[in-house]
Amino acid sequence: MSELTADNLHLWRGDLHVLRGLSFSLSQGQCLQVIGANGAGKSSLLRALCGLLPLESGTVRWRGQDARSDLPAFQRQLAWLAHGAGLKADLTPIENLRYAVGMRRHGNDSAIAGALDQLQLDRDSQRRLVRQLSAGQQRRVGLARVLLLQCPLWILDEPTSNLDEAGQQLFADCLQQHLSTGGAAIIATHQLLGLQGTQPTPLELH
Amino acid sequence: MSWVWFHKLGSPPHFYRIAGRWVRWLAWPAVLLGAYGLIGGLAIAPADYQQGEGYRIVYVHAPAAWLSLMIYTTMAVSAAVGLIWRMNVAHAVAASCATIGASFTVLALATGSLWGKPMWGTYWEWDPRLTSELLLLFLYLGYIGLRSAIEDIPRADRASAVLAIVGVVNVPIIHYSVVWWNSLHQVASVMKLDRPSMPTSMLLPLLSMFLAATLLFVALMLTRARGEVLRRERTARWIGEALQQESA
Amino acid sequence: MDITSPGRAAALLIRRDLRLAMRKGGEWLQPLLFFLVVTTLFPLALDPQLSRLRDIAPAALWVGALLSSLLALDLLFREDGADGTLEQLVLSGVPLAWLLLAKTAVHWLLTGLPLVLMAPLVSTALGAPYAAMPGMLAALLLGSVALSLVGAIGAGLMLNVRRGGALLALLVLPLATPVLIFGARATSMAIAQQAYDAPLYLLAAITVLAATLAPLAAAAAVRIGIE
Amino acid sequence: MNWLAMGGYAQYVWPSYALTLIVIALNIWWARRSLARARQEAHRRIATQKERA
Repeated sequence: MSELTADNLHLWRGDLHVLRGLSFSLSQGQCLQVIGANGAGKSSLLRALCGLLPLESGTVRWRGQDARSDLPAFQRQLAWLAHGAGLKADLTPIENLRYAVGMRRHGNDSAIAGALDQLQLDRDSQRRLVRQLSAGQQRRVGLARVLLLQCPLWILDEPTSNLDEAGQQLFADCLQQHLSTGGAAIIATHQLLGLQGTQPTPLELH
Repeated sequence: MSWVWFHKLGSPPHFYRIAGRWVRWLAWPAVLLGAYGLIGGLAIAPADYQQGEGYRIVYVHAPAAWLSLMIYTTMAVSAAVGLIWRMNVAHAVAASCATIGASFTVLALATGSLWGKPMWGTYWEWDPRLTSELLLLFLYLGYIGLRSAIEDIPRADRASAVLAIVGVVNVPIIHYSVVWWNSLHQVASVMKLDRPSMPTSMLLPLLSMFLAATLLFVALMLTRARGEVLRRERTARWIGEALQQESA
Repeated sequence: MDITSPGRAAALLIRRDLRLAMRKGGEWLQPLLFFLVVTTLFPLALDPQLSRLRDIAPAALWVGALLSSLLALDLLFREDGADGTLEQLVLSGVPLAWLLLAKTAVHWLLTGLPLVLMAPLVSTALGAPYAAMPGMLAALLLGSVALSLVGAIGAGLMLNVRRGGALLALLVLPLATPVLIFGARATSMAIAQQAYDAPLYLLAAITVLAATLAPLAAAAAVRIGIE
Repeated sequence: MNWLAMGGYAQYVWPSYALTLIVIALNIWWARRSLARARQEAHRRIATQKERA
């Protein structure tokens, strides 16, 4: 039984019909890669799946149940990484993660430091204000949040943007690990995800 | 099942046709009742023993004040229906109410102050009713302002719906705060509206003016709502036929 | 899955906002300074005679409080909306109304409370007798809470809307008039050493109503605002 | 024609009725214009959709 199914999604942005009856399903261990030209509605689709953007019509089911019937319960199952950093500029990465992850589950500082180490953010940067970090480093903090939330479903918008070569490889490993433990992911990106095992299934938006 | 009409009205093509018919059916009674009210109010009804002929302004002031409040409530209810059941037609109705309601609120304020001059000696008196009417106008302007500040129609619908609902909850609170505030400072200057006994020759024209005003509002609102429904309709084929049918 | 309870999530959010405010102190002082400036305008516009000033002291205090709380609303959601953290709050699974109540509480703590603490100084400058202080403080305390709560709805509605300071005022001020009426009335009765409990009770009723309903409306507004 | 004088209140009664007629006429004109404009927009949209389809 698939984790997430979407059928006949319709969405407009202004008078642009961005999602025209889109349907797909996503099962455990599967990664869906959303591709399409700029403005084809990739971000809108992801935000609609998260429940941030209301769909004009169509349903999203999570493990067989309509997501909208109990939206908070569904939203607790997913980790959303937007195009922007999603971090407070005047807090350090550790503080950001302590609050962001703490909202959802009892995190502790060692787990946070562990995740940041896993994403190779040096200890010194972990204590500097996010405002002083590079875009790539901020991206790694965002990815650390996704790791720490330990959710079955990842919905990521351009996760590898601003990441260097090493960063992209790190992300690929995290994604691989997530999928192998039965997680699912929907990722909007043009870059190759560099997965070893099963390749991501493309979802074309035109 | 009694809810059928509710769902049928909810479907844009059906609403577009029905509203068109209703506008024609309502226009005539509104004109007739209005004419009777005007003639009755201006000519037939006797002068008021205290205010003399000046009292005849009530035949336009009272219906306008009634409309300003009734329209805001209608707007809030249809906004709530639109928000809860996600019905575009309800949002279209709410969008159509705003400017009509604001215009009649201005009319109520203008006729109220014109009526106040002979009675109080000044054009503006911080009378509880007039002050509430002024604050109601600000609520309308806030609604219209917010709606025009958001380009995306569905989002403007939902955001202004929240404001309309918050507003309608506040209307009674604002009114009674103003009445309380006014009662402290000076003798309540009761506008000659809620008089115990009104001779029927005075009352009938007033009632027909109320009815005419309400029918006029519904006709005006439905006309605009038909347009608003078209603006919210995405790609439905029915628009094509509906427009051909009309222009044919 | 050890899910965070709403209570703990709210506490975390309050700690986060307080820490943030500590780091950007200056910004949070502006509403208080604005209040001081506005209330000093009134004597300049009238005349320095304290007995005359006493009559307009309630108006100066409360119009000043209303406008400065309006000014402070910008600090409530705008930055969180811009950097994407507001979205994360909406997705946290914790009831959004509850989180927004916590955010509004911090916002009041940083912009409403300082104003109340400054009011005795300002009101004495406007000729209010010392005996009027308790009544005035109680009214301003209740009123500023209600203003922050009602203001949060306006701030939510104005998310991602073109810079509309005046529109925010047009949305919030009509809703704030009952607070102004009862608050100013309680203050002027306190100054005149009359029994001020009637308007105070009415003001308290409005504050309680705002505390229960306003966060729900603010949550609806924010959900729409971040689309 | 002292009826026109309205017992001395003519300067208040007649302007009130005039204002009422103005507001009604304005609303009627507004409503019809907004419907007509919406129809034009709908026509244009259908035309562009036909092209694109």
